[in-house]
Amino acid sequence: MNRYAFRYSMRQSFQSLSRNAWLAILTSGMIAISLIILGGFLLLTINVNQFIHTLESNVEVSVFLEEGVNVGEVEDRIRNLEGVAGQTFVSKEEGLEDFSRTMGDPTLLRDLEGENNPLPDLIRVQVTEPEQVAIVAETVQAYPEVELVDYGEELVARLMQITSRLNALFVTLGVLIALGAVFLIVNIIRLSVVARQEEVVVMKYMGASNGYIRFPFFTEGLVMGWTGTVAAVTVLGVVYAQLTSAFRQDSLILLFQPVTDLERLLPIFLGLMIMGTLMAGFGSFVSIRKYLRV
Amino acid sequence: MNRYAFRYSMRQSFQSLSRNAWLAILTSGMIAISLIILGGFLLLTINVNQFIHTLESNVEVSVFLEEGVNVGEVEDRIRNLEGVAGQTFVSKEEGLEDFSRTMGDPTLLRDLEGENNPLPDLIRVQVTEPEQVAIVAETVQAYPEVELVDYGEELVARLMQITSRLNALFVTLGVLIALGAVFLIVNIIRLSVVARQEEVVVMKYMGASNGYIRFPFFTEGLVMGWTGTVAAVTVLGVVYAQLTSAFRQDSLILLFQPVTDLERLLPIFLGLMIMGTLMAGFGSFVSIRKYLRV
Amino acid sequence: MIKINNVSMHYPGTGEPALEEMSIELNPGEFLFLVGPSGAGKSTVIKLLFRELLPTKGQIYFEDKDIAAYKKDEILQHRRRIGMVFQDYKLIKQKTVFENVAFALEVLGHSPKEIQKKVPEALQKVGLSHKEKAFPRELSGGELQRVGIARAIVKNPDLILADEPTGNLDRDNALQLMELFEKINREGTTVVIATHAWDLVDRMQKRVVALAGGKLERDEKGGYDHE
Amino acid sequence: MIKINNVSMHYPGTGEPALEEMSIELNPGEFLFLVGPSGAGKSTVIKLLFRELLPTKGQIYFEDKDIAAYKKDEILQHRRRIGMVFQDYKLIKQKTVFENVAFALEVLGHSPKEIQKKVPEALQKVGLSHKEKAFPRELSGGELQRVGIARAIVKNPDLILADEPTGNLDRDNALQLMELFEKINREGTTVVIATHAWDLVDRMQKRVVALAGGKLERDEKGGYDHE
Ligand SMILES: Nc1ncnc2c1ncn2[C@@H]1O[C@H](COP(=O)(O)OP(=O)(O)OP(=O)(O)O)[C@@H](O)[C@H]1O
Ligand SMILES: Nc1ncnc2c1ncn2[C@@H]1O[C@H](COP(=O)(O)OP(=O)(O)OP(=O)(O)O)[C@@H](O)[C@H]1O
Ligand SMILES: [Mg+2]
Ligand SMILES: [Mg+2]
Repeated sequence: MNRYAFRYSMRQSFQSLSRNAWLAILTSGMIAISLIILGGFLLLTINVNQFIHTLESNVEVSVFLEEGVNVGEVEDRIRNLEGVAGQTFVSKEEGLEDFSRTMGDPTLLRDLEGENNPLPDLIRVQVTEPEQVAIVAETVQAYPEVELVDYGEELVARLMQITSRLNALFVTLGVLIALGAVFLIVNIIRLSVVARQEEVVVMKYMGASNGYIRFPFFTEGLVMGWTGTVAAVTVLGVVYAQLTSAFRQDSLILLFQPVTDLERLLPIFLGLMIMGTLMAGFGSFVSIRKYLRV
Repeated sequence: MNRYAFRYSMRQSFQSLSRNAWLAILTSGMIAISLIILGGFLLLTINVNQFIHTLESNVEVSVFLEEGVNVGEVEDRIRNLEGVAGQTFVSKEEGLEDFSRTMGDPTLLRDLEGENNPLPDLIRVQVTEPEQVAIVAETVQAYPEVELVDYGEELVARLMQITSRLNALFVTLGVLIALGAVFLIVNIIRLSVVARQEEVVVMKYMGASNGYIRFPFFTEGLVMGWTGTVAAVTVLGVVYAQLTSAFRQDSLILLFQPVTDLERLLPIFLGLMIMGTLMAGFGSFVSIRKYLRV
Repeated sequence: MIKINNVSMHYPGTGEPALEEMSIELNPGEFLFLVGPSGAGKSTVIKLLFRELLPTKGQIYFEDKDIAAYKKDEILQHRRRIGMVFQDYKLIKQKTVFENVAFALEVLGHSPKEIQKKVPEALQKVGLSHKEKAFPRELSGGELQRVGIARAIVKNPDLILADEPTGNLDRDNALQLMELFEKINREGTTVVIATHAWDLVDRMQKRVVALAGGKLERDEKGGYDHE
Repeated sequence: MIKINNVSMHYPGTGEPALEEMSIELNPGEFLFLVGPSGAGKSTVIKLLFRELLPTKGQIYFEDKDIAAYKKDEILQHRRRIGMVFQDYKLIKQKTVFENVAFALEVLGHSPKEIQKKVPEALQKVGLSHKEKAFPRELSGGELQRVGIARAIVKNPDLILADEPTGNLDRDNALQLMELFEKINREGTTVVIATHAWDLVDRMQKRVVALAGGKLERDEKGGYDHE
């Protein structure tokens, strides 16, 4: 290749795109759809993940205290533990009231108030990560001031198991869908190249090198992939923004807060763009291979 | 058309399929991928639905009884209510024990045993449908034997709202993915027809009617769609069977039981097959339209 | 049979019209050569008669019917009655030689038996019996051209339109095929041939319509040139 | 320049070979006509020389190198030195006439300036200056053929291989183009033309290689027929 090759190649790319406009638009559209499905699934995954995480993090550790201990001291020690998000002190009086209220009658246990109160004081500890529940419980259990620690081991274990299963399921599905999307994109491009095989053969007969022929196809693929990707990311972004704002406006649904931090969304959107663009370019590149053998 | 037309058309279809075998396989494969994504999503949807339903149905109605009433009579009346799945009687003694146990010390409230027990008797009622919770609670509240009914109104309302939102989300996504799949299938077929436009034009010049030309393309589309669909349904079926059996073997995960009744799975699989096949046939049919105008 | 009345053809987006105010009449059973330099408009006339194109001005009557006014079904009927030899062959790539020729008969609804009989006959007439099972990509230029001719004559058409049917044929083959057209013509088929084969035109001494730059230059019985 | 040594070509899946034990030698600056009936093997010879095909037997030497042993890059170099006129034109549908001709120069790395100069010159030589901006689908058969010729000559090749370059051209145009080939030949380019145009072959009195059924029949200076 010489100094004009790049110029001729670029012109060739844009000419082809505009002369095969209908095909190019169709191809971009199909790439966009493939990526929207993949991206939609990824967004769903991180939200389901977040939802389950929220559910799990809601599990509290109940720390029952020995009678007459210095509550503030215990609270200080707990506060300094790793993985503790917060704590609430529930005095034995409040505990009794709570219990009565659940029974439907605040005055139900009036006889037990004051000196007769058999309940211990209680600190409810919230943790940051579900995995911390068992660790925090064990640590606190060892404090001499603590009579007993309780956190529904069974429920946590069950939730953790469901989580890991669901995670495995979503990761598997995600990988499969991603592979499917790659297969679709590469082959959509391949079909669009089939219609132009004669062109490739003629170029080859003119003495054009494989690289010279491939380069315009590659850039065309990149452009179509890029267009489809931008369309996909735009659609996904707008729809997702609508959905999250609809969910968030509703303060009732506290448990289900959609993921909105850019830190987690950006990799998905960027990943889609890079994947769509590269796959389309790569698809063009390999698709003409078999027509180059003349 | 005359009596030989059908025969010629059928032969034409199978000839084209075998002579364009590579294209046909590619097309079927792409249709299969599209349908696997759609079908996978539908299966996910019915399982998420089932999961949430199970969660909701776990909400119990606590019926606190007046002192000294005939428990059996109340139980009988509750049993005959619509939407009641079961009930458990918890005597005041058991209630006290339960409470003590949650506090971490079965002997904690020993003083309150027997005559001093301030707790009422309790019946826990399980319902069949989450929507029944409020209705059952209201009905039972009106019984003279009942002191109070409690079921965590707020939690139920919240769950219901999440459910309806999630349902709306999944239905919307499902519809979008289905539309995407249709778009993909129709256009994949269209691309495969582009490569054969000259053939259509020549047929038209030979005086073949549109129907005569279309029929083989239509049946080819049906066959490719059918092949892709069967592949998709087989893959989905096998993978889903594996997944469900993996989940079910684990008795710990009681809350998350995958959907396995054929009544709900069959429509999905049949729907996919019909959709994939028809869309491919329809795609072929419309794709050659523009080449027929000569 | 055919009346071309003051027909002009102006391809959209081009400067001068490819055909300008041309008028000729053609009786059933006639044998007509269309001659003229490259780009003169010969193929355009053939395509107009085939109703592949519609004239931008003027009318073309086929058996006293304006073919521009044909309904969808009449277009099909029209084309079924015509045996067309395309300048660029227009064979179906995915079909063998036999299948390409057979297709013309299938469209007409002939029985498989008739097809099994007529196709080999036609191929034999153009000297391609040994290439029945070949695909177009496996044929030489002249062989492709002869498949196109076989496909046109196999259905005993009322009218043969042949656009440069001997351009890729050697002298002997070309002469034989010209004689084949003449024989078919003697059996009643009207024949219109656009050609550059001046030697054959001279030899046949038929009616010659000469075009130049889209205009009718000459219309008389005789040879390729005006003398 | 070229030595064809005992070459046979047997297309896979066919009965008889398309070319059988053919041997000829061609010196630089020669002008050769390849003649023979349809299917004789003329295009096969041209394709072998272009290295579009590899012979099943025998060798072809180009400047004393066996072209079957060419490396990838040498194949490109070989084709760049040849101006090929394909029997089926092989123009790029999506490119205009100008672009099709220009492409041959772009591949060689000519500057845009040179291209702007040489392409119109070549088109003018074949009489197609007015069709620069047309797409192949908008051209007549003879015009397509002339674009193919312009593309072959524009790059001043060392060797011209022309397969039936005048099949769709009228007598005057064909003669002009033959004279163009002769002029290019006089300037030093070796020319090989496969053709059925017996009148032109007779007129030019060059070396004629006649094939029949894949076998070399005749190789001598003179006319189309053996006298
Ligand atoms: N589809 C088209 N669009 C634009 N111009 C066209 C089209 N088809 C033909 N032409 C132009 O119309 C003129 C006549 O074309 P036509 O094909 O009728 O010529 P012809 O006499 O058959 O020539 P040849 O002997 O080379 O085949 C030519 O100049 C050609 O470029
Ligand atoms: N790709 C192929 N596969 C099989 N057979 C082929 C192939 N190409 C050519 N042939 C056969 O080889 C023989 C010679 O073909 P070739 O194209 O060389 O003939 P030709 O002399 O150029 O004829 P024409 O004057 O008709 O162009 C023919 O009988 C043809 O059918
Ligand atoms: Mg023409
Ligand atoms: Mg040939």
